[in-house]
Amino acid sequence: MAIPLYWWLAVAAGLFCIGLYGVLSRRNAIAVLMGIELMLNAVNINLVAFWRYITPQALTGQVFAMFVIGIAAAEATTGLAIIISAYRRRDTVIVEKLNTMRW
Amino acid sequence: MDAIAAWLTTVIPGLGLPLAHLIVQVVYSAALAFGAPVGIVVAYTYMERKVIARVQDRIGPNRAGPLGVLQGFADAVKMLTKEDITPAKADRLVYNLAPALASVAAILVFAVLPVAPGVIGTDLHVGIIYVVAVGSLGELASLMAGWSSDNKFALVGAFRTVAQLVTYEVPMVIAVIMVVLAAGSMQLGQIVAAQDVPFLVTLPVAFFIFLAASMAEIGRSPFDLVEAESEIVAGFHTEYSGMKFALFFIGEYMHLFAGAGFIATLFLGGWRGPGAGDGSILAVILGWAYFAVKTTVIIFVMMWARATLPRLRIDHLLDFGWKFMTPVGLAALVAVAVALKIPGLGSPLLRWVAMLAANGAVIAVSLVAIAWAARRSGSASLRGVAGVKG
Amino acid sequence: MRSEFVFVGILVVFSMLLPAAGLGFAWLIRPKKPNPIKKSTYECGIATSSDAWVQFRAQYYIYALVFVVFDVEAVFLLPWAVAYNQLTAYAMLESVVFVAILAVALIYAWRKGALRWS
Amino acid sequence: MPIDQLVQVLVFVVMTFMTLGGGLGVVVSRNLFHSALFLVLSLGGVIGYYVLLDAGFLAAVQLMVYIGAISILILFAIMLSPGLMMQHQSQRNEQWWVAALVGVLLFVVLAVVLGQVQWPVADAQALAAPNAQVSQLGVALLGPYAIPFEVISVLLLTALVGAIILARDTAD
Repeated sequence: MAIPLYWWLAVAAGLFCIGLYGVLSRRNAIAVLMGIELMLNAVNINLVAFWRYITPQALTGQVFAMFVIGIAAAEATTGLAIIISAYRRRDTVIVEKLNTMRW
Repeated sequence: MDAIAAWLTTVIPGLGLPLAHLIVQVVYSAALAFGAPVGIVVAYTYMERKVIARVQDRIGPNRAGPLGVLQGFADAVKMLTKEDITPAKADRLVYNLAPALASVAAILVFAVLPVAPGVIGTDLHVGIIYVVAVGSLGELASLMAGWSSDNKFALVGAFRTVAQLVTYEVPMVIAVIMVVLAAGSMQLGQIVAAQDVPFLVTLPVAFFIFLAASMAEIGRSPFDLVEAESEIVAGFHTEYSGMKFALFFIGEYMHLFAGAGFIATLFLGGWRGPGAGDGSILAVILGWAYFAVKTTVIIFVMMWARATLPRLRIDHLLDFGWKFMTPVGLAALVAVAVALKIPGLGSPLLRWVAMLAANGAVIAVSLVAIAWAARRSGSASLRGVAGVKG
Repeated sequence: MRSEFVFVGILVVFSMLLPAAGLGFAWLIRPKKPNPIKKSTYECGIATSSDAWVQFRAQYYIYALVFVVFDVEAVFLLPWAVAYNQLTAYAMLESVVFVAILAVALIYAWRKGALRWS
Repeated sequence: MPIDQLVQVLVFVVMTFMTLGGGLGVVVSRNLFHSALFLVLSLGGVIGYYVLLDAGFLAAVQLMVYIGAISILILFAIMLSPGLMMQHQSQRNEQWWVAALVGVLLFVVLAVVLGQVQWPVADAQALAAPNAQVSQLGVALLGPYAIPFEVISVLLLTALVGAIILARDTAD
C-alpha cells in the first residue's frame, strides 16, 4: 500500500493530542466536549488502520469503531444535555443577581 | 458507462481502459455538476408553475418565449444581475459558505442515482446510506445560513428546518432499512435488480413512509412551514438575495428531483420496464425513459400535493413524524423481518407474499390504533379521519 | 473499494465549481451599491429591535437528541439488514430485542411529553 | 511511484490538512460556532481516511452520524446557549500552556514510540469484497458481538432517558 501504517498512527496521535489540548485548555464546556470528540475520532482512525494493515480478515477494528461511534453519540447527547441544563440555570441566576445589584 | 469507456479505447488508439474510465467519469460529473442543475431547475420550475396554475385555474407563465418555456432562463438572468446584499451584522465567511454547501450537497447525491441501465456515477456498495448521509449536509447548510445571518426569522427558520429534517430522517431511514432487508444490499444497482416485483407492491408501508418523509425532507408544501411566509418570512434564507438565494433555490429543485428519483429507484423499479436493459443503445434509452417518466410522475404527485393541501402546523408536523410514522415504521420493520424468516420461504413469490402480508398486518394494526386513539381523544377531525362515530 | 469512491471525489471537486462559478460570474455583473439601510437586518420593514439572540426553546434540542439516538441505532441495523439472509432465526430474535429497546426509548420520550410541542 | 499510489498519497495529505487543521481550528477558535464548523471539517477529513483505508461503510456512517447528527446536536446546543457563544473574553484557562506542553510532549513520545515498533503488517491484498464486508459486519454484530450490540442499544436508551430528564426540566 502507498501509505505506511506509521503515517496513520502519527496522524491519529496528532489528532489525539490536539483534542487533549482542547480538553485541558478550553473554558467552555461545549468546547471541551468537542475536544473529546476529536480524541474519539483519533482512536477510531487507529482502530481502522490496525484493522486494515494487521487483521484485514477479521472485522474487529471496524466493529469496535462502530461501538466507539455509538458511545460517542451517547456521550454527546448526555453531555450536551447537562451543559444546556447547567447553562440555563446558572444564566438565570446570574441575570437575577445583576438585576438585584442594579436596582 | 463501461460500454462508453470501452468504446473510447477503440476510437482513440493507445488509450488504456482505466484512463478511458476516468475520462467518462470526469465528463459525467461535469454534466451532473453543471448540466443537471440548470436543466432540472429550468424544466421543473416551468412544470411546477404550469401544474399549479392549472390546479388554481390560471394559465401560468406565458410571456417569455412560446408558452412561457423560457421563463426559467429569464429568472436565471434576473438572479445573476440582482444586487447581492450581505447584512452588516452577518458572519461573512459562514454566510457565503452556506449556500455553496447547500448546492454541493444537492449535487452530490446524484453520484449514486442509477438514471438508466449502466448509467450511474458510481455504484457504491453503501449507496443508499450515502444518500441519507449526504442529505444531512443540507441540515448543516441551513444551520449555517440561519446562524450567520444574525436575523431572528432566519434563526427560527433554521431551528424549525432542522427540527423537521431530523424528525423525518428517522422514519426515512427505517423505510430504507426495510428496502435493504428485502434487497439484501445497500447498492442501488442491486436494489433495482432485486425488484422483479417493485417494492411499491411488496412494501407499501415503506413506500408511503418514504414518500411522505421525502416530501418533508425536501421541505415542500404541505411540509413547507420552514418558509411559512406568514410566520417567519422565508425561513433560514431570509437574508439571502441574488445568486446566493439562487443556489438555495437550485439546491431545493435538485433535491426535489433526487428525492423523486430515489423513490422511483427504491420502490418503482428505477429504470426497469419491458424492453429496458443494457444490451443495446435503444434498450438503455428506453430504460432512461422509464426512469424519467416514473420520476416525473412522482414529482407531479408532489406538486399536486403542494397545490391542494394546506400547510401543516409545526407541532402537528413533528407529532406526525414522531408519533405516527416512526412507530408504524418500526412495527413494519419488525413485521417484515419476522415474515422473511418464516421457515420454508424458498421461492421469491412466497417471500413477496410474506412481505405483503406483513405490510398488510401493519396497516390493519395501525388503522385500529388510529381508531382507538380517535375514540379516546376529543378531536372531531381525528374521528373523521379514522371513520369513528360519536 | 477505493476505486468506487473516485467518482465521488471528482464530483465533490466539480460540484464546488458550480457555486464558485455562479457567485463569481454574478459578482462580475451585478450592481454593488450597498448602503447602511440595505445592509441592516431584515425585520419586515421596521427598524431592527434588539439582538437576534433571544432565548430559544430547549424543545428543539430534545428533538435533535432523540434523532441522534435513532440515527445511531439505524446505523447498527443496516449491516444487520444487509446480512439478513445469512443470519439465523436466533439473530432475528436478537434484532427484535434491539428494535424493542428502541421502541421503549420512543415510548419513554412520548410518555414523558418530550415530543410534545408546547 | 504508480499514479494511483501518488493519488492516494495526495488525498492523504489533503485529508491530513483537513483533519489536523480542522482540529486546531476547534481548539483555538474563539467563536464557538466556528469551532463547531472546524469540527465538521476535521470529521470530514476522517471520512477521507476511512475511504483510503477501504472502510466504505464506516465512511458513510461517519458522515451520517458524526456530521449529520452529532455535529448538528453540538450546533444546536451552541445556538441554544447564545451567551456561551458571544463571549469575547479569553476562551482559554490559565493552565493552557501546561496543556499545550502536555499535548506536544505526548505527541513526541507517541511518534517516537510508534515509529520504533515493528508492526506485523499483513498482506495488503487480503481483503473481502465491499459488499461481503458489510454483511460480515452484520454477521459479526449479531454473532460474536451480540452482547455489546444489545448493550449499545441499552446504553443509548439510558442516554436518552438521562438527557430528556436533564433537558426537559429546563425546557418549560
